[in-house]
Amino acid sequence: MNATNLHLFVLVVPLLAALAINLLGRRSRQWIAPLVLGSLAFSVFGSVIIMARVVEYGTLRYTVGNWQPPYGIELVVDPLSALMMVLIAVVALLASFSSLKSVEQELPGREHFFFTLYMILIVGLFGLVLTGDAFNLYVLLEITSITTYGLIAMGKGRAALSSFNYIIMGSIAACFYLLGIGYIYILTGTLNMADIARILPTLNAPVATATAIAFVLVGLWIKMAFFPLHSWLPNAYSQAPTGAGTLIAPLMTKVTVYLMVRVIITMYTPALVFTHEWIARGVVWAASLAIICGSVLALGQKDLRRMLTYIIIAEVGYMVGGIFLANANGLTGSILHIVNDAFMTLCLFLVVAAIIYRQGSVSLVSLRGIFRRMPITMAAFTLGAFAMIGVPPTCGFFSKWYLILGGIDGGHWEFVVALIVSSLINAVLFFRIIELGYFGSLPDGDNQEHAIDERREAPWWMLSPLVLTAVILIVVGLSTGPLVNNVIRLMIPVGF
Amino acid sequence: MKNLALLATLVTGALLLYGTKDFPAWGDPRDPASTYLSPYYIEKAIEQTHVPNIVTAVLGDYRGYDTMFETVVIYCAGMAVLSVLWRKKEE
Amino acid sequence: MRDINEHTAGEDLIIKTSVRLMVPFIQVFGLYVIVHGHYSPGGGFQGGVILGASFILLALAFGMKASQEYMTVSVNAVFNNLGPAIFVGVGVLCTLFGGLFLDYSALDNLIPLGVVEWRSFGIFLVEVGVGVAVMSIMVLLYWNLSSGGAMDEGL
Amino acid sequence: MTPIVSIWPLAAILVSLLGALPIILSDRHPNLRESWTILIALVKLMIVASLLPWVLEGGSYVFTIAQVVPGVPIELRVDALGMIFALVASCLWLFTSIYSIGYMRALDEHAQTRYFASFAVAISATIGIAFAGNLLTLYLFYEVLSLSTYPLVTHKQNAEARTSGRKYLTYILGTSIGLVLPAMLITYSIAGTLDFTTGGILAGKASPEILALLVVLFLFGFAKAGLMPFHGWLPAAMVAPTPVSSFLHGVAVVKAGVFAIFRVIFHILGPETLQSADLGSLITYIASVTILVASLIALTQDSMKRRLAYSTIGQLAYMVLGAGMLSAIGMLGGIMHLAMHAFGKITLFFCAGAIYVASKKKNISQMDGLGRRMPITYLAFFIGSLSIIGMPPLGGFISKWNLLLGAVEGDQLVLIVVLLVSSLLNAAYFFPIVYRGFFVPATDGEEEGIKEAPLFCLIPLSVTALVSLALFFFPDTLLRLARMALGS
Amino acid sequence: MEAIIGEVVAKYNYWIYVVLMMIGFYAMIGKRNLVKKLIGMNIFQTSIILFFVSTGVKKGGGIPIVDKYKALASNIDAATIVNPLPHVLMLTAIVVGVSVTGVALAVLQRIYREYGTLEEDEILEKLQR
Repeated sequence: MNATNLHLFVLVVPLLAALAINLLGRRSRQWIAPLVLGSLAFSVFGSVIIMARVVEYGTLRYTVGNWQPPYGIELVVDPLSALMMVLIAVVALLASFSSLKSVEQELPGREHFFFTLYMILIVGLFGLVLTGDAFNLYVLLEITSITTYGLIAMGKGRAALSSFNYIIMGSIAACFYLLGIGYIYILTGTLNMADIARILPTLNAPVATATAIAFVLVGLWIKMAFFPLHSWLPNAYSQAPTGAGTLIAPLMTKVTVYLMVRVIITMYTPALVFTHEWIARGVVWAASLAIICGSVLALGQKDLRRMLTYIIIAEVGYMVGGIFLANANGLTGSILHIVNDAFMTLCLFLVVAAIIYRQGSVSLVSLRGIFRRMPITMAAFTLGAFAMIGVPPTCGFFSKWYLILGGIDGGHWEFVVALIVSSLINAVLFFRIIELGYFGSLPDGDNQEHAIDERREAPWWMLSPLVLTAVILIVVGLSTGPLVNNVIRLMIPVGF
Repeated sequence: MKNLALLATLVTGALLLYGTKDFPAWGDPRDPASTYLSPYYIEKAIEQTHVPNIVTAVLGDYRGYDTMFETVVIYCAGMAVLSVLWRKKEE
Repeated sequence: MRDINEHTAGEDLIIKTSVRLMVPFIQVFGLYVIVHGHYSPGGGFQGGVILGASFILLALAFGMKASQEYMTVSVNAVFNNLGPAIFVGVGVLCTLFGGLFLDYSALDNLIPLGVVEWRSFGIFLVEVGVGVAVMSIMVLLYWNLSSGGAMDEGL
Repeated sequence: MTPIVSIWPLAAILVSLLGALPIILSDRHPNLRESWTILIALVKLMIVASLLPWVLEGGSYVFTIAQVVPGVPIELRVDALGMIFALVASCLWLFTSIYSIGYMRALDEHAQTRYFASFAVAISATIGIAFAGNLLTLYLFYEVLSLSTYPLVTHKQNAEARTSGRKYLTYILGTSIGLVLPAMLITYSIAGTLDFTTGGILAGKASPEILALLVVLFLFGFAKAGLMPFHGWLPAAMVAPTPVSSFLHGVAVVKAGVFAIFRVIFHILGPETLQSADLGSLITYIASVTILVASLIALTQDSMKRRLAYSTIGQLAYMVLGAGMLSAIGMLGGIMHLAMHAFGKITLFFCAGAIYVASKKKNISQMDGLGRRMPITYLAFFIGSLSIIGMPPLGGFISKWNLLLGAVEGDQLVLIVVLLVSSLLNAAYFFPIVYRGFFVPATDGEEEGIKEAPLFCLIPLSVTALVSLALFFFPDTLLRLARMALGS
Repeated sequence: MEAIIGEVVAKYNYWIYVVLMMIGFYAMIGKRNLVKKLIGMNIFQTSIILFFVSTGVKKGGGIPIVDKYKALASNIDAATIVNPLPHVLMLTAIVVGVSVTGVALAVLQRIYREYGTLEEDEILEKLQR
């Protein structure tokens, strides 16, 4: 096995592991944990190597089946996709530790199904960031969708209904994307992204091109729950099994945002997408609305996990808006925020998983005095909250920095205001919870009967990844400079 | 609600039709789709793979990566259905 | 159990006989479609679906239990995983013999048949993988959906 | 002189940050825990002092922690201005730790470990603010300070603590995110840097309107300086244990706000730039209003600590006023007052705490005749109040004298009046306390049990009182540092 | 006018697929019955399949299966054979559609188990209570 195929093995090893889990997991669940952790550890290892090589030798192009593109399917690993590979691998590994515990508690007897889908979802995400072919992207999009439908529908109660809504919305999204690709194919006769980027500007077909771009973007927006199209997300994410939430919530929307960046930068050149200034301006306005509405809706929630899902919607607004600012700072901010937000969300959802594992509910009332019961968990939660609010030196601050700067450069003051307001609202949101957990039930408090104040910290399987993630939040924040200069800057197209 | 849906549908359809304005006429052998990639497949596929059924050749080899994930998709579907409908075996 | 089957399944003699007569031919035809996909319309999916259909027909006529005597649940589970495994395995094999992923010509280093012949044969291998997967999954889908996951009787 | 790259500034910050760990670990053993605290305080003071000589020679230390944003690393730089603040803070932290041992034990408070740990974090954030090399770094430590003081403010964990904790965060976080952050980003996008450079980084780059906007955003954004109308958190924060009020809300936190405003006016906006845009008067007027109103409110307060709090608000406005004069002498006065007021005010708070420990009394109206019971405390209180009022022979005189000179030099009649009137008001709200203490006889015999507070409390307050006396006679070092800070 | 008619006639395949697409799309977002939504989804996917396959058409093009030895002897004129690529893509799309439908049906069964109905309104009012 030579290193030229390494990036494919990052993807193939978890795939084979998924098959093995399904076969052996039926016999005994002893097999599951080693297979999951082993294959994901390999992926982390491999993707880090790929990252190093890409940063050193530049973009890595690979054609499956050794057919020269555009005839065969091309895989492109440029700095951005390498970064995403590392991100996905690390997040998946950390999340899987906690998932193993919570699934064991929530879905006894179904673990092997769960983790088969879980691993294939990760495989699909890897494939999405690797591929350089428009249609292959559609297939992988469907893989991630189907696995997600399954994972969500495994939850209790309303989960099935939420999953069905997600199926409908997801299918619409995928179909729109496919239509857009079809238009592109009729116009250019090719499906290879680089090829499309080469041919598209030479054509004289403004209307069809615009339609194609529009449909692809709308499709992706539905999948990432961009503001007016977000209705499916909160139910789906908050009713999924806890173990699924810890993986889906950090990765799905972020990877979709990455796809949008990829499509805008690599497939349609920015010149084409940002031809009409008023469209970009409109999208930024929509993003600002998304941020405000997401945060305000989060204020109304009575349950920590639902609150987080609305915050995710607001964060999507950050990233989309940053991209459509159409300037270097905004784009840098968005790409940086993909990484940061993945880790922030992971941190908070790991906390949710830990609390649910111990006391079964994360409704705000049940969080009274939680600091005394689970001090370490809540310390990590506090750090994650600071990152969401954007307190330096946690990573959340720096992406916000770039985004606001981009807003100032582009003269999009509505976006700047939205970002600052949402930071303030986040502060309110999280300090409300920190206060509840810190003060517990006061004498004037309503419920006296819950007096379980002895320490019941989550098992270390859930605790160690949590603490690690909390540390990562600060490490990533302090290494923003190198990250931007060595990776993200290389992705900024010359037009910016 | 219904009217909104109807409106959305009509807008989408109108957009799609408007988009076809720049397309070449249907079945025109000179349109890019049939002049850019497909000739290569049609002319080279057989000597490169010895498979007279060009569709099979492209499916299995040139775009084999797609087909692999396609298999994975249907596999996922099976597993998803199993796990969704799974229920404790009573009796 | 059985009597429920008798009642739920079509106990009509004509159905049973005709199914019993048809199934072997259907299965042979399915295999033919998979194998002959190189030379005529067909291939893994089409053949797989036909094979799956034959088992579904059995389940319709004789009840699910009966069909599970022809393909037991555990065998079906093995097939589910076998299909993708064949496909991915071929791809990995290619890399192990110094080619790129899914570059069947690399397998020439394993058994020298000639590069182009190997491409043709590699396509056949993956088609078989696809066929196995599609067949077993189709059956699985039918079993589950028709019995609400209980996988015993049903229609 | 070229700055020396040195890790000691970082060490000065980390010593107490990492020091929080052993404090937490020795939860079960109070003596061990408090000896850790004292040890850390000593080490920190020594490190800071060891940096002093080179700074006195006009040199400076730099250390870059991380590259984050192009042109704006997270960087520490030790210069004269920062040195003054760091010296005052680390020196007073030593006294405060000794004092809090006495205080906390005398009242045996709960959760003392959390108390000492967050205290350690807070002080390292304070030093970080003092040594910050650019606005981003300063902002970073400013936020850390706000968050690490939250557990201290809400120490009691009752309903009152919760409401005042809310108020505290709303004011401090709200202003820093809502006002300072945009101002900082606007500055960055105009100037392309945020380094503290003498004469400012905006010279000739920004229009007067932008400058005015920035001045307002920064002045009110750094709400820890308590400029009205963003002063409400300070009286509310008085629910905290007295050592917290005395150190954080007499010295560290509030001075951090003022220090940040100094940094912005001297090294970001630049006095000349403001002068040319003629914005000095804007700052001075905002400050004067705060001075007068705060002093007047202080007169009406009966609770000892609230009265001190309002006096603090007034005194902080003095420093802003000095900076706003934009004349060398005025700014000198402002900087000097930062140090002088620190010693004076901490003495007063210590005394208030000592009185509370000894007699459980919070309100001035109940303190008749206490001076006879606890003469040392009351003497110290007297000295402290004299210093705040600005009478010779006490440190406060020097700074206020300079402020007055600045006002005269800039012949701004209004400011002269403001200064004189408010000094009278200061006297008017301090002397009654002393008078009641010594000359109004105790109402009835219920004073019998009361004697001086424990030594742990008594020693620090007398020392600080003596220091503020000494600063009148030997202010040279401070003056020299202040002059260097102004680059003259 | 002639221009428009000529346009329409020249591209009537697109009109057909768009009409189908609109039917499916409306069913997906407009209907209140979950099964109807699912059927709409299938119509939508079918319309897209039609659309793609129709793009492969060439006037006078034969099926993309040729005699191996003839082909090896003399290479083929691409204009005589329809474009195979859309067919390949649509094979994939069909399988994807089938898979999604399967999962959706399973989820529908769960919903029915849960609420005893597949009418969205009734489910929602059950949830209110």
